[in-house]
Amino acid sequence: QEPQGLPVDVPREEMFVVDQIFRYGVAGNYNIWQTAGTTPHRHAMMDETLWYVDQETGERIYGAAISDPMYNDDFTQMTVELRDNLEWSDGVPFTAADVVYTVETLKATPELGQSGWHAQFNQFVDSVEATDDYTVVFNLLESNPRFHNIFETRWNGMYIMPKHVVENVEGDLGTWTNPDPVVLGAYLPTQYDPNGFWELYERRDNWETSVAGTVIGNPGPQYVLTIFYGDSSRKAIAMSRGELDVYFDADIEAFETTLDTTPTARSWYADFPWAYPNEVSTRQLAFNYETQPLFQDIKVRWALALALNIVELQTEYIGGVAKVTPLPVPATPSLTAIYLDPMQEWFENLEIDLGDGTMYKPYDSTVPDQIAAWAEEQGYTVPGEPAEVFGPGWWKFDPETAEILLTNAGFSRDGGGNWLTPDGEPFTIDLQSPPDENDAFRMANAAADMWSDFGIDVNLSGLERAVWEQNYFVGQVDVYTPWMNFALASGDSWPEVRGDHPKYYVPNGEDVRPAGGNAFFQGQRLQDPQIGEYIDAMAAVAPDDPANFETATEFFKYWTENMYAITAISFKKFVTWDERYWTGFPTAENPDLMPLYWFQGGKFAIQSLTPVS
Amino acid sequence: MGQPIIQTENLKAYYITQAYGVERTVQAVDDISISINAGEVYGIAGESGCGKSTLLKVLLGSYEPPLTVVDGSVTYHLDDQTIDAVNLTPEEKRSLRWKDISYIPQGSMHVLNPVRKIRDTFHDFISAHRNVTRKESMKMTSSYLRDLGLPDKVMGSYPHQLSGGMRQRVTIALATILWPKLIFADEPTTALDVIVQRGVIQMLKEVQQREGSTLILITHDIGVHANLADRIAVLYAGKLVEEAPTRTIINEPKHPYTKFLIESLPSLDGREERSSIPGRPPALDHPPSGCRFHERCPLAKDICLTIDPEMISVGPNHRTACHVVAEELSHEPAI
Amino acid sequence: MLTTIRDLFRFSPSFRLGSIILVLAAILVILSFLSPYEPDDRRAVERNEAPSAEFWFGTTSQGQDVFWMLTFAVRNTLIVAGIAVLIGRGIGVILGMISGYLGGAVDRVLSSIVDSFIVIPRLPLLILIASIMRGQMTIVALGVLIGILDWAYPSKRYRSQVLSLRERSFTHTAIFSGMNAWKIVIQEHLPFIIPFLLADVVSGFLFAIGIEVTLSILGLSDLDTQSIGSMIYWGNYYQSLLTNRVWVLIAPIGASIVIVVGFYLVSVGLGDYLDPRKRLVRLQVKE
Amino acid sequence: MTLLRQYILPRIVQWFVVIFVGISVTFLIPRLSPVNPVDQAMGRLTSFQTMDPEATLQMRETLLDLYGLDGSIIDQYLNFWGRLIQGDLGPSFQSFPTPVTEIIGAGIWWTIGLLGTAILISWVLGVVLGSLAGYFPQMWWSKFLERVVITVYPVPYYILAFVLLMLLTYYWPVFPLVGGSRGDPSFTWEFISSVLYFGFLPALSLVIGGTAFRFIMAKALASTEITSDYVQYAELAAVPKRKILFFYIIRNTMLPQVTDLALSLGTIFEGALITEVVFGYPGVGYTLYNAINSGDYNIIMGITLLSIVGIATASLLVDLIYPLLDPRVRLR
Amino acid sequence: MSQPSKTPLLTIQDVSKVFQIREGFNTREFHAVDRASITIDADSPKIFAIVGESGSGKTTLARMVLGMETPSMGVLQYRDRVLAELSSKEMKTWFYKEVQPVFQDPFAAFSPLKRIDHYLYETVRNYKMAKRKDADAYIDEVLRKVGLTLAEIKGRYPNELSGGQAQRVAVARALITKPHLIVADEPVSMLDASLRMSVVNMFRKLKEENQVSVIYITHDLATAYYAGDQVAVMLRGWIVEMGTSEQVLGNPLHPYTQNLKTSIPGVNVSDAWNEKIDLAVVETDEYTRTGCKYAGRCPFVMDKCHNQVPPNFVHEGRAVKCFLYEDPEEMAQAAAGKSKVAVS
Ligand SMILES: Nc1ncnc2c1ncn2[C@@H]1O[C@H](COP(=O)(O)OP(=O)(O)OP(=O)(O)O)[C@@H](O)[C@H]1O
Ligand SMILES: Nc1ncnc2c1ncn2[C@@H]1O[C@H](COP(=O)(O)OP(=O)(O)OP(=O)(O)O)[C@@H](O)[C@H]1O
Ligand SMILES: [Mg+2]
Ligand SMILES: [Mg+2]
Repeated sequence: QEPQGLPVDVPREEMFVVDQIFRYGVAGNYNIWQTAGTTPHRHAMMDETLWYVDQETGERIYGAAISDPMYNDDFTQMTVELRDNLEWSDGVPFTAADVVYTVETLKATPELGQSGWHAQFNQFVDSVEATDDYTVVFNLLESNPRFHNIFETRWNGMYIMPKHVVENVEGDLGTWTNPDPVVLGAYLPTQYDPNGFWELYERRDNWETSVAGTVIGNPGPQYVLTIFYGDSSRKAIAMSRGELDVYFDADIEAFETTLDTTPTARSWYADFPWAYPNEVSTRQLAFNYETQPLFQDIKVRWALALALNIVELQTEYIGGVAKVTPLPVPATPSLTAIYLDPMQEWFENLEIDLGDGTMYKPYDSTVPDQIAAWAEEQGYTVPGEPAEVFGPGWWKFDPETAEILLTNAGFSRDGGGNWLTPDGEPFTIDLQSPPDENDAFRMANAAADMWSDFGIDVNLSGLERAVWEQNYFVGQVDVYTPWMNFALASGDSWPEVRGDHPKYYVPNGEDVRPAGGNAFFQGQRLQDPQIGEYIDAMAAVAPDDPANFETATEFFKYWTENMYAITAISFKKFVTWDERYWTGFPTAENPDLMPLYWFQGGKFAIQSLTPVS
Repeated sequence: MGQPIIQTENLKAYYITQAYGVERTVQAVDDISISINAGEVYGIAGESGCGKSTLLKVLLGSYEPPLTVVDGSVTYHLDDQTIDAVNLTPEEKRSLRWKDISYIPQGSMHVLNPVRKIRDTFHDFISAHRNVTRKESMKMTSSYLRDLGLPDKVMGSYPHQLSGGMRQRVTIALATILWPKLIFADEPTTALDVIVQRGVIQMLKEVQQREGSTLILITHDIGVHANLADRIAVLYAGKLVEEAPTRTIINEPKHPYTKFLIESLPSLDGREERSSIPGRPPALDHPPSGCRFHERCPLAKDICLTIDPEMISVGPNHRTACHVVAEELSHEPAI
Repeated sequence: MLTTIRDLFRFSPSFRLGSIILVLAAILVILSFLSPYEPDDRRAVERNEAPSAEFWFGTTSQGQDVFWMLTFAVRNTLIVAGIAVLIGRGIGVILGMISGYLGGAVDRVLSSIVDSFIVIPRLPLLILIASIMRGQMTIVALGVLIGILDWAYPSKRYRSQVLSLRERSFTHTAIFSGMNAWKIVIQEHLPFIIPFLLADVVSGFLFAIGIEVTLSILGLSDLDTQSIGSMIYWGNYYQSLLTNRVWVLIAPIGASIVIVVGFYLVSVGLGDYLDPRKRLVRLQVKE
Repeated sequence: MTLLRQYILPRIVQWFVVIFVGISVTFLIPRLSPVNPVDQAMGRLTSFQTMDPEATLQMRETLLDLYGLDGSIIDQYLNFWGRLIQGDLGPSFQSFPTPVTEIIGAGIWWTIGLLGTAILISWVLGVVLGSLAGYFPQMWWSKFLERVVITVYPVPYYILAFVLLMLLTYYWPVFPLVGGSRGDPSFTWEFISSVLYFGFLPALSLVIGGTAFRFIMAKALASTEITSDYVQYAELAAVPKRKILFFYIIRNTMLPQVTDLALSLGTIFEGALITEVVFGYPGVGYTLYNAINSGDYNIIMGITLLSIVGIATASLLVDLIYPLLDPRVRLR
Repeated sequence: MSQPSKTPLLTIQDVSKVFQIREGFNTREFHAVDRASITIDADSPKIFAIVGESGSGKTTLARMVLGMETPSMGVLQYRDRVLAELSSKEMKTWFYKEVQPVFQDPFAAFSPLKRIDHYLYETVRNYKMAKRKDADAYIDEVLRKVGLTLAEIKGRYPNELSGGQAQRVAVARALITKPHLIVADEPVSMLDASLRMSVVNMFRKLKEENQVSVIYITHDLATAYYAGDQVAVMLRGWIVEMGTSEQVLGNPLHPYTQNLKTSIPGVNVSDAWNEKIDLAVVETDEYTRTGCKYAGRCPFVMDKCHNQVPPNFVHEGRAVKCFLYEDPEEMAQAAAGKSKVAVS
């Protein structure tokens, strides 16, 4: 059955069709150093940086570099050694001159504003030089043990320019569109839809001299088509028609439909709980401390946490497919090892003051077992230890204790059982969540239902993404559902939490974005100097210094005791693929690579594919 | 004068309507028997609303519910054939129309398609009945129009570009271009000014005389009848009240209603006060009993209130339906 | 009045069917006040139940009874459409008639305003305004917004109607009877406009319901208030088509169609009644 | 001459006024939006890293400058007209620095092609079927058609489109899900047939909706038209029905409908926003939708401007050509 | 011929109305009324008939008299006031009270959706002709003047009345304000012959009994002669002959008037009917003709008729616009006058 609906004329069995996660606003512009150049997929297919971090393991994969970053003692100089066997797609060898040229060009050209590299190079880099063809030395303006983060990919890392091409560009680099890209990645764009619905890549002839080619050693598909179908139902339909090999994420209904209609389709696990659970991020119910000053009382925050039934939330609302986590750190294998496992005992012993001197242990380590029991009841098999599959544990569902906490905070119930604030007003919470962010919205639904059951008047609004953002940017919300992440896959916390520093505080009513910092966090309008101290302490040490992890752990404990935001679950992604035409995509049985193919590091997953026939 | 070409026997045609539960029967043509001869001009006169148009619709065989023929018959005698005009099939109508029977309507402004040139309208009408090319129909049209004294310019004009008189004459030409034997004209001159009216009457006469067609002419204007008609029938409230040759009607009307009609005609002969008919015509859904004119008749007697007068002959070719006349007649010695 | 309705009911099949539909809609609206559930209750009943004697229209994956949801949805959608139609036709009739009757400079000014309005693309503008107002978009605001954007075309139509009515002799009779412009427009001309108004009200309803649905689908209206649009939005959101729970979508879609058809039929019946001899035929054809 | 002075000139002046007002309104409205393209871009550029306040401020300045959003609204407005007169619609914000003209250019032909064809087809179909139904109101097929239309007409367009999409891409997967064509544009049968194939579903949805609307209008007009004296007279004279239908009924009901046609062709530029979003069709409607969501004023302005000029010009043309279409028109 | 003792009731002085017609992309100007002058004096009520074939500008003239149309040139004066100078308030409170219309089609003159008495009550109320409670009596009184009673028409819709009745109501409505001038534009042309006389008779009666002057517009010479004291004959905007009705219609001078007269379809058929008559093909062609507008179909046409506009000659006590009645003396005067006019 030759699929009819694909927009390109390429043999289907030579082409891997990828769900393009959004429609490109600008097509055919390959100058991705420009401000508007954010292009998932493209950077994975075409671009190269120095290092990749595996989301699963937290391990570093060498990209264009062949060494770790080497710092001098006071972190004012960083040296990198590069691979010597790489070529650009036009056959010109890749050398240190390319890296030096890229850094200098970005530093000099404000119009090339992608990811703030221009700003950061100007802040940190004094000079950069190639000491030989394959060694680059960065001389920094100030001590910075994490300078290499610019070149180390979680989502993206600084894209290296082909010096021999860019230096010959006439005119303004800010408006140059790089019409015939020369790339270091394994794929070259050959056709695109001027309207941004799809883009076709062809593997370059000398793919073996690309990073992914070198690392994986497998040719991968001859063609890769990225195509934007729209919402999850349409992706599910496309896959059932054999016109889509992998999609990014879907709601559980669409995913189940895919399983029903496409026998060859699967996700990370071959069976329940299917979804890839290890993307490095978590979901919160975040308080805005200024629209609702009552949240400033820790008892209120804990009461709200204890009024949530995490098991029901994770099963009934999320379908049992995500890991629970009590920290704003996801329960990925590497981060579990670094933080969650070592803190297990602390969790178990954590006691909180109910406000009347009574101490209470809120932690419940049986949560994963309860979820596993539910799964079995549904007829699913749990693939492994419950704690491995469903996360470490969470807070007890304990409305009675929550009741005590609220009462001690001065709240009371009216005749109908509804909570009144200490002022005697009904306790209402304006909870906002964007429906297009599936897990967040369902989590919000669960919270709304459970808090309502508990007697709080919760007003849940499902808002279109841009509005929802706008509302918490300026502080028109009581509780919102951001996704926060307090540690990189490597375990280093500072790059993720630096924006939570109180110096970025913006009062309610003002837009948080112009202030810099981390908008998700700033929306809380939290200004705790203690947090600033932890962050400053982390900044001073190298990311792999044990002191770094210790400080981070202390910070997480402090954060947790205070219940500054309720973290519920880790990210999960129904990255779903169809094995009709291609196999070799990473799976739970074959977890060496992460499947997040739209990240810059997704190139490795694509490179590992082999045709079925 | 020739053979009868169209005849009705006790024709009754009623409008039977039903709207929102109210049923209404309008006895617009009630028990009319007439016989029209080939080659004559037969005038039908009467006040507004007395059923002239209705009679004509039935004679023409062009009516739809709510108008229904409840009784009586209409017969054509065409080419030695006798045709029942009440029960014609659409195909039969189609084949009779324009070739044998034609119709000149009132209100020429609205009868001509406003967005079609005159010559195209002619072509539409001709080609519907004759197998002609456009060229042939053009030729026919222009020679016919020339014969009738209409300028060539007319052919390429749109209706609105013509003066009212021209339009009416074009319409007559359109109705008669295929030389029908029977021409019906319903108020062809009403609301036209006198000069145009004269032109139209002249033209009708010409068309009628050319091929000796039969013309059935409806108008409430006795003056027009006087100039055209050979015989006149006077209707009142759905009934035939008098019928006679034109001269006879004008010079010696018998029925009081006819007398009124003739007398009320103003002229340039004098300015002395002229009377008009008192009262107004009755509504035909509940017509008065007896003689329908009795309410307005100065001579009305008791018998008129109850008994419907019969048609009686009062002279050669002269019939009328009036108790008073009948009574007078019965007192006079028979001729 | 009452006899008119009775007669219409008896003798106009379209009015009969239409009014039965509208009465059913009205009953739904009234029922919404008697609903056993709050409009925003979730998990109130079994989830994903197909229609049955207990759940007439089935239940959603959120555990809502579709029937009772529909009562709220119909009520709110009718409020949106009602406000929109009232405002849109109100402005349209008043401006159109004034502009047509007074003519001259007033007409020129009003006509250029109308023309400028007609030229502005409506749907994009609505989406734009809705996206500006997102978050604050209540059903009343939505109704007002739709109404404000949907008067220019009707107004143009009414203007041309009045222009032709103004030339008819009875208008002159009215003028010489000493009536002022306002009286003439209201007493003499408005009755002729009413059949058009009726038809226009139907298309206004159609437009408003369509926009309500469209904005909901695009996520730009108040998704937390039950309405036909938001029911469809959530039905889609929870993939009721893919997962074969079509009843969740059929209820609101069916309701919107049936209600508009109801209005249409009633307007046809009323129009026929108001215009038994199709007098308006002449009115429209005249140059 | 008097015609020029009394009729054509005022109409052209009105054309300018209407366009000026329309454009000014659409200039202003997006600027009331809290969605600010600069902050939007900032959010996008910094979403994966934290930047220092100084760096952030500097970036903001750069962006304001690049986007031409510095200065007061009045300055921006004057600038805008200055550029517009030179045919410059500025760069897109979302896709900086791609010029808006280029982005619109990429979608406009798809939209024109899709809507143009759909509008024409549905207009012809609607007029012919509607007039037929109005001419033969008693026929079974006429009643049947009317019932179908009355049922289809009130279906909100989105629903119609969505149901068609589900039916013909999922339950019975015969049409493509997304896109406008296959392969590189060329004058080959392959490419052209792919355009037809990809455009079929969206066009079908538009044709169904459009035909229903036009059918109702045409039927109403035709049923008044058949009571006109000239139709009745032609009927009486047994002029063939076909001729009466086309040259008497349709020809006379044409005028208002031609006006409608011209106006709906004028609205082409705003694109069939919903159609394109539902069917993933690569036209300007979709572009406009994205632009509205991301606060990309320049694109919004560009498309509305085209649309305004399109509608205004269409109605200007209709007014000017009217006398050619209707021999009766007289000047007041 | 007579010296009015006071200001005339109505003075129409050199009044013209110019219309533009559009033909494709061209426009053409024509004078629907072309320098018409009429004076109706106020001594005693008169019926002033204006006759002429269709499209001769009668209605346009009437509309100007009624203030429904403003003249392009010339002056209209009612009593001592120039119409153009009246404020719209004066129009309403004074002029409309003095001058009232009767329209051609009695059914079109009333909204089919309104009861016919509605207009009567409105007129009474708006001109404050009677107190509210006296309105019925007042209306009944006026209706009786036209041979109707309130009881007969109250609550009826126009289509429930006969044409004659409806037209009587129209006249009654006009009489409510006690006007001094009624402008009746073809009040009988839509009525059938048997009703015509009743309406025309009514005008005669009103003139006598209510001291109302009537401008009676018609193309029907017989009723004009019957009812009119004075007659003006219009041809394509011109007044071609004007005088007492005995003079003008009894013994028409202008070939056009003669044509009109012979065209009356009398009971006694005249010989003239055997002559073919010419009709204008396109009426605006005659309007824009240079020279005499009748030249195209005049049996007595002379060369100069084609390029010279005939002046008004006074002949046998009336004005005639035709070169047949030219006398040398007057011609000299006219020539002088014409050269002035020709500048325009
Ligand atoms: N379609 C109809 N439905 C009901 N009654 C009708 C209809 N048409 C005519 N009538 C009634 O039938 C009667 C006769 O009408 P008809 O048109 O034949 O009169 P007429 O003599 O031609 O009058 P006119 O001189 O006004 O044309 C009138 O009372 C009229 O009201
Ligand atoms: N508003 C107008 N615009 C253009 N032309 C007009 C207008 N009103 C009247 N005319 C033209 O002016 C001429 C005189 O018209 P008018 O109605 O005064 O004639 P009339 O003598 O009353 O004719 P009838 O006997 O047909 O009523 C006609 O050719 C008419 O078409
Ligand atoms: Mg008749
Ligand atoms: Mg007139």
